[in-house]
Amino acid sequence: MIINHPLLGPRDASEFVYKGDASLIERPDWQADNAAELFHDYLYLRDNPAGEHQELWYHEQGDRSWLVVTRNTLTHDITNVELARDAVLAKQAKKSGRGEK
Amino acid sequence: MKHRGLKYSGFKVIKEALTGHKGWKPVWRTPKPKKEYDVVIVGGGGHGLATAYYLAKEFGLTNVAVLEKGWIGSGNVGRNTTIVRSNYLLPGNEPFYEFSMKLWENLEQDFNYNAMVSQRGILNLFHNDAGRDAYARRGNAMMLAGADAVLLDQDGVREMYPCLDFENARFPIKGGLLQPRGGTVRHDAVAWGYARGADSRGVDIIQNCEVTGMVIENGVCSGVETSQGTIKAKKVAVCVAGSSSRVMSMAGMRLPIESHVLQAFVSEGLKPILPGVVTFGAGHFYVSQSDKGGLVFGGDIDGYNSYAQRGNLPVVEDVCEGGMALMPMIGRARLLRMWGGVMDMSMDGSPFIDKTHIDGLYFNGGWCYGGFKATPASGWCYAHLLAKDEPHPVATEYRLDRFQRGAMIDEKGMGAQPNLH
Amino acid sequence: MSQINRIDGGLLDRTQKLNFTFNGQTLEGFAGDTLASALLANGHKMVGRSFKYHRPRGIFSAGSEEPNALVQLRSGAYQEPNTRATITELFQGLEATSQNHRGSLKYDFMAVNDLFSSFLSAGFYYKTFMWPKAFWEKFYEPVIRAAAGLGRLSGQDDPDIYDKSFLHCDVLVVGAGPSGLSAALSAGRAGARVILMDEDFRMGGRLNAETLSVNDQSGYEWATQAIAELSAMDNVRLMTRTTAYGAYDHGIVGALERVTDHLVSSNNKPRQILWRVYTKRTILCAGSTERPIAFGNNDRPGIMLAGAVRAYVNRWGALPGKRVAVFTNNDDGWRTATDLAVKGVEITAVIDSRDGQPPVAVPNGAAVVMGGRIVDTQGRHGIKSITLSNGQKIPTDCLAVSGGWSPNVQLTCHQRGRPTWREDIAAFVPGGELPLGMMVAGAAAGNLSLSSVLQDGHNLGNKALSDLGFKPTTETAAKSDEETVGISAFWHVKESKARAWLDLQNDVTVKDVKLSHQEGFRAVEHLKRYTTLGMATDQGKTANIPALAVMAECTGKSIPETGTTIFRPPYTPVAIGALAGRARGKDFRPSRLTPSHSWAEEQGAVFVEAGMWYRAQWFPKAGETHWRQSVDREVTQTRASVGVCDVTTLGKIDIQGKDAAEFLNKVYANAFAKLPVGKVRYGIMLREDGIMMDDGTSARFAENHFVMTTTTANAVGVFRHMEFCRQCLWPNMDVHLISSTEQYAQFAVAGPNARKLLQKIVDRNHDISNEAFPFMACGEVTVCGGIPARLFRISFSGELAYEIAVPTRYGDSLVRTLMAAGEEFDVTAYGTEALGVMRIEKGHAAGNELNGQTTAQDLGMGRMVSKKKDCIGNTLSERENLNRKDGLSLVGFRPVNRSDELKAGSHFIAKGKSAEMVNDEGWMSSVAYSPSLGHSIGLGFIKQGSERLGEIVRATDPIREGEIEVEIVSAHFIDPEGERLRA
Amino acid sequence: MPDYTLTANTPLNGFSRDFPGVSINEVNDRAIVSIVAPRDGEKELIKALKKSYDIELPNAGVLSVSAQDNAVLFCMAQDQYFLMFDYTGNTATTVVHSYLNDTAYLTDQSDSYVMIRVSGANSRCLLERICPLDIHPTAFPVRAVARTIMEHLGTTIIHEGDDNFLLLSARSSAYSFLEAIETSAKNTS
Repeated sequence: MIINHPLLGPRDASEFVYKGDASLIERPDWQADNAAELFHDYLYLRDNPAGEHQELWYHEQGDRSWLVVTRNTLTHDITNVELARDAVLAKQAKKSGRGEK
Repeated sequence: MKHRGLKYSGFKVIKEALTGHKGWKPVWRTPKPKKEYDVVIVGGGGHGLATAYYLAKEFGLTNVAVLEKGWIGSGNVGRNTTIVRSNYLLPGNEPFYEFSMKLWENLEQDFNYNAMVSQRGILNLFHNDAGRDAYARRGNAMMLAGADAVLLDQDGVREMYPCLDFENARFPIKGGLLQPRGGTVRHDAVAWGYARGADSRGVDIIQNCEVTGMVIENGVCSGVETSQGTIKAKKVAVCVAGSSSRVMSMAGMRLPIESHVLQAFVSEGLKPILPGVVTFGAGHFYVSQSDKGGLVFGGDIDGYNSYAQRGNLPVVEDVCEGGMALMPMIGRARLLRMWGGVMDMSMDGSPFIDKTHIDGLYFNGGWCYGGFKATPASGWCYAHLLAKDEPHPVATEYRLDRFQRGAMIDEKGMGAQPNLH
Repeated sequence: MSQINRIDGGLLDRTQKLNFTFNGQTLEGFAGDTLASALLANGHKMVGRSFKYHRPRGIFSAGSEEPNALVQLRSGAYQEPNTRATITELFQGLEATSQNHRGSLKYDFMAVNDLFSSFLSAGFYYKTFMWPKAFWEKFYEPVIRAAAGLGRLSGQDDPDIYDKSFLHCDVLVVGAGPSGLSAALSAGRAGARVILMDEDFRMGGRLNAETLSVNDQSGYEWATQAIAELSAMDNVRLMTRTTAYGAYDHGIVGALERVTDHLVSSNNKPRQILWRVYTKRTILCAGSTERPIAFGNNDRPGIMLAGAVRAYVNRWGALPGKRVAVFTNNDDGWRTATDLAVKGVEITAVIDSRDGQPPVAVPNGAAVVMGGRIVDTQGRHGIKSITLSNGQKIPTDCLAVSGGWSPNVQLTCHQRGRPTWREDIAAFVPGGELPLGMMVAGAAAGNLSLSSVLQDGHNLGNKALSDLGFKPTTETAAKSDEETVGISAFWHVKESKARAWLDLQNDVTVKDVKLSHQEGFRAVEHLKRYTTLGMATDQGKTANIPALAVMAECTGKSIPETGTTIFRPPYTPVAIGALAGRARGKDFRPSRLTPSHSWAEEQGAVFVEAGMWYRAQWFPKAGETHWRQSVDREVTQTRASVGVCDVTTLGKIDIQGKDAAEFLNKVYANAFAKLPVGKVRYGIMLREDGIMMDDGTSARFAENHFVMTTTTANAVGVFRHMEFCRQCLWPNMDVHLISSTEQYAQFAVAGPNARKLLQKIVDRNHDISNEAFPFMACGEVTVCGGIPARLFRISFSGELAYEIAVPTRYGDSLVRTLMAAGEEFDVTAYGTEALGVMRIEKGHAAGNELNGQTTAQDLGMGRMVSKKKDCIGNTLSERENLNRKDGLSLVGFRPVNRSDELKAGSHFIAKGKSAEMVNDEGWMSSVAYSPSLGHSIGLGFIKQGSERLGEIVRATDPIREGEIEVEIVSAHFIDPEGERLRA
Repeated sequence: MPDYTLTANTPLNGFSRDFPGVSINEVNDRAIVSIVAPRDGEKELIKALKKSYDIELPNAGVLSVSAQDNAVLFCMAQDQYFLMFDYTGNTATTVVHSYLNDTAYLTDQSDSYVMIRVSGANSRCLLERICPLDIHPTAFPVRAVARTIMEHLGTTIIHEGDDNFLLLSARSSAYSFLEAIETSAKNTS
């Protein structure tokens, strides 16, 4: 497979290490009342779709960035790649934006 | 229930040969689905067919249908490296796999079909003291559970497999854990044998019947929607490893499972050179030689979620690198065919056989890449659960809620990272 | 008599005679021959035996689809089983032997199987061999196994070397026949980076075997010209003897180049190279494969594909027979008759299954039977005659059969492509979703006439160019006369009573397919698995479609409704050695060497692999004959005075930033935020599931600067995890990570004289006295006159100990200096064994305890897990099963009988309980002989261990037939108060 | 005079060997310092780099080149740069700190790598065997830089000049890395 790194261009997937579903970037609040349940669902439950999947890849043999890759698990087609940090910051901005309203 | 099918025997083969093979009947019927069954098993793979067989044979439940989306045996029972073994470590696992091993040992006489159960031994190599200690711990656990295990030193390994690289290896072989009763089984025949045994006891095996939805009302599951219409059932037993998440999502469930691709490989046919199964711990490689002469081998999963039933080159190379590091005599053997299967990789590497929170809906899955050797026990224990609504004594730990309780069964100690199990 | 069947013509170099042997008989051929063409030229028809019935087998095809002519090539360790004679280039001294027979090729004892063939029907073995039960493994299976397989591996290490490589291009053209050459020409002329590869040793494809003309010259002359033009282009790379064997995700193609297989010896160069091709566009020009027609006894030597017969005559000047008959269902079969007749070969008959008129002029003297059927053939070791359905018998020594051509769609199916049926050519053509960037041209796409093939290749070359933004040139495609390609599907002769073969190698006949249908194995995959159809070394290239047609007939469905089997890589088999490349022996994986490696080697150290690292395990001294002597001495000397150990392999992570302390507070389970500058703290790191991930220390060198150490085994994983935390969980923190594992050589200096030793090399302006530099202090110092160093007062051994780090370039020098400076203290170097002994004596957990299954609580460090802060793993570490009252805990063990040896891996059973799993209470994780205590000691996990100190339990070890009584004791065998390390 | 002195060695003891069409040489006169701007401190760093080295922060994949100490600057991670320059002393960070002051977090990496220069007409052919990246001049021109994996080893490749590549890989596996290169040279010559 080839992952089109947003900064470095297309790179062979063998430079990367796979982690799993990109929802792992959304770690629950440890002080929530149902923190135990939230952490269980966060760590263990997966949508595991047959189709488009957002997932985390780490460019270990490259620039050490964590990426959120949108890849189809049936065809392996990759339709989007972004830096995980950007994805997290965007989610945070969205959340705090909503919070203000 | 009486066996109403044709009895197979050497005599029968000779008789048919002399009369033009006109007497052979279809190994299973092609029935139309009834409106309702006591149990509908979703998934006509090894585990589903075994479940049907034991439901009929051991628990007297014959108003049973097995629904298969494609052709029976098209799942992982039809695409694996045929290894059977019970060399597990943890108390949640070892008794179950040893139960399975014992069922394998009597399977052919039991279902009157030669699945070529061949106990040629499985040898796991170790390369350092820590590896030896870990295998001693495991071997002892196996023996405490009534299984067989032998700890070999380097000479012991050399005697069995003189053609391994002992002299020049990057990771020298120091010894191995041998389970003499481990071995291989002709995988397709397992599906066909169970299908034949179940069919002859009245189970309806329905191919080309895809489940498209679950009939669930008020927390009770009462049947399935299929490409051949709605089929009612007192109990719906899902058994579709590889597609578990897809099917259970029809019941609104998320599972502690990811689907990954595991590749397997076979070489051209060769005269016998490997007596048993060998696994190479320092690389990612395990191998056996089939009765037809092909070297059947594999390694790690590709490592990313996939439903594609095909893998990529890096893992092919990685596996062959392990092969050449272990046994440099295979360099001139040619790889004939490679394929991929979709694995239910669970969050601790161990499976599930459990009721769900929906009444009447049962789940069996999460076998990672070890489902084949579990086939008989999985079928038996699932049948036990379906028939009696309580888990079989050797399968009490395979619960869906074990992560909530912190009761993981993590043989490899990799944590909630399915691609590492 | 040599080369009795050699005729004029062909693309051979007749000035180069080559001698070779077949089954020990010396024969002669020419450069340009394949083994098959040379065998035919020498009149050899029978070259092997079939898999199951051991029927005589000859040469069937002229290419990689060959199911029959498999030989054992070369000898000794170079022996290469199952080699296709049809693609083996002849070389001087080539040795080939036939395979799969007992006795001679001609008189094979196993041929008795053929007499019992009716008992050996499809799947017969599933129905028998079950009684008595023990007989399967003891008798039946060994017999079956001994008979199985074809060729033989030597059992010796493969003496050749292999290599792998990467290629990048704009356009990859697979196949250098007419369409491939056209495609490469149009893409190459426009300046794209083009790779053209072909499995043959001569490019040109069918043009080399046909008499058709292109641009008013002979086909192969045009091909030669095209190849010359292409090889003059800098942007085009031509690769012969190279098979594109697999299409992988995102346009990656795997290819195998056979570099030296056509040479007597590899001469220390790689025998084969595995190429990974990264291409933007692939134009598949893989041509098509002719398929046979099934009829009675259609497997005899001398029965060949019609296209192969004329290839041998046209390209190789080798006559497959002197009196040739043709059986065809299409116009192409007639070309064999015509071409051979031109060469003066006698054509005895042309049997065309179609009714009507012959499509071309009938060769002189040939009987023509339109609407004809062959029902049987005769000839024990080679065909002698054929019998037609009307009873007519026609003598012939070669029967050329054509059942039409199947496009080579394999690569299009390696991903999601599923071929579609084209009734007009009675064949599957590429369909469905092709691999990324792949286009198919020529015969592979179902264009079967030469003129259309040339045009198609040209067009797709241009299409690739415009896709990629290149401007095509104005050149046009090469031209050829339009030939006729009519076909009417005809698969097997129903009138045949005798067995009619579909899969020649695996002996699958029409009857087997019918039986498979009768027994319910009707899905294509069931058919394949039940009969073994298409599972031979040729993967059914010539067999699958006719078999599918027979099944379709049985079910009353059409061929496309019946389906097609899925083609999987590789296109043709690939040597495992090539897929492994260089990775074997010591080169299997890279080696990491510690800075003291050369020095340790000089000391005669014994090394052990620790992951990729080689570490000194112990340092034998003169007179020490057993490893225990060395290790005991190293421990004793260290505890008595001072020892030095290379600990460079521990992971080191440089952590900087304003939020570095807070970051550590989140990744470690214990508190770190308030660690003072100049201090080190032991830290435990959990996974998010609450299980121990790693332990180590972190030293605070400045307010915003920490240096973390990890275990050797987890160095990479911990770094990756921390980058995940930093980038994905807390991206707003000012914290930065960089590995400095390689930057520093680090040595533990341990023992009562450690300080004294260090004081000799640490520059005097740095006070390292106990007061100025107490236990758990850290700081930057200089050594040996200004060399920068880092000093940590930490102890794994339990002794007064330091770790000192210098830039790696000084590592070798530092160990020599420490040993020299320590001479007065009788310093010893110690290896990983002594390190292990001392940590067990001290009760420190290591890899055997941190095995991914244990919690901080199990390790006796539960209270370190902070509940007052957010850190990885603390929430889920609170789950009930991880906090059971009867949970495991790490304790020490000693043998009740002190002379007993403890064994790691033993399980604990309470006294009086039986040794079975329900009574299993835990296991021994690490053991050592303690020279300090004079007996064996161990660490292990046992239920409620910390509450059971003093209790005696059984350590049972059935796998080594041992069981001893052990006492549960504190894990701190040495200096439980920790006085030594604070000294 | 201290009682003891330490002598430095290089990862490959100054290895140098010629093959037909290609030379393989260890490089050991360059220091490497990792430079990271504190969060929100990039502007200051850019200013300091401009002032001292007259150099820009490079985009990923290309070198910035300075006349000062023959320094080159390239991006190793999202916000992390390597400054490589002529220096053989022990305190490379001190040198860089004297230019950049506290505008960046500095980490000495000089001893972390083996540096091997592969040069000559056959160098691309050699590298094709182990380098998965497209290093054709159209795709990887002079001054291009990338980190990738070669024979299981993380490697940074810098296109220094025509047919001239500098490779950086971990110091501890220097001999394995050298073997990968030498084997490639043997197999392609």
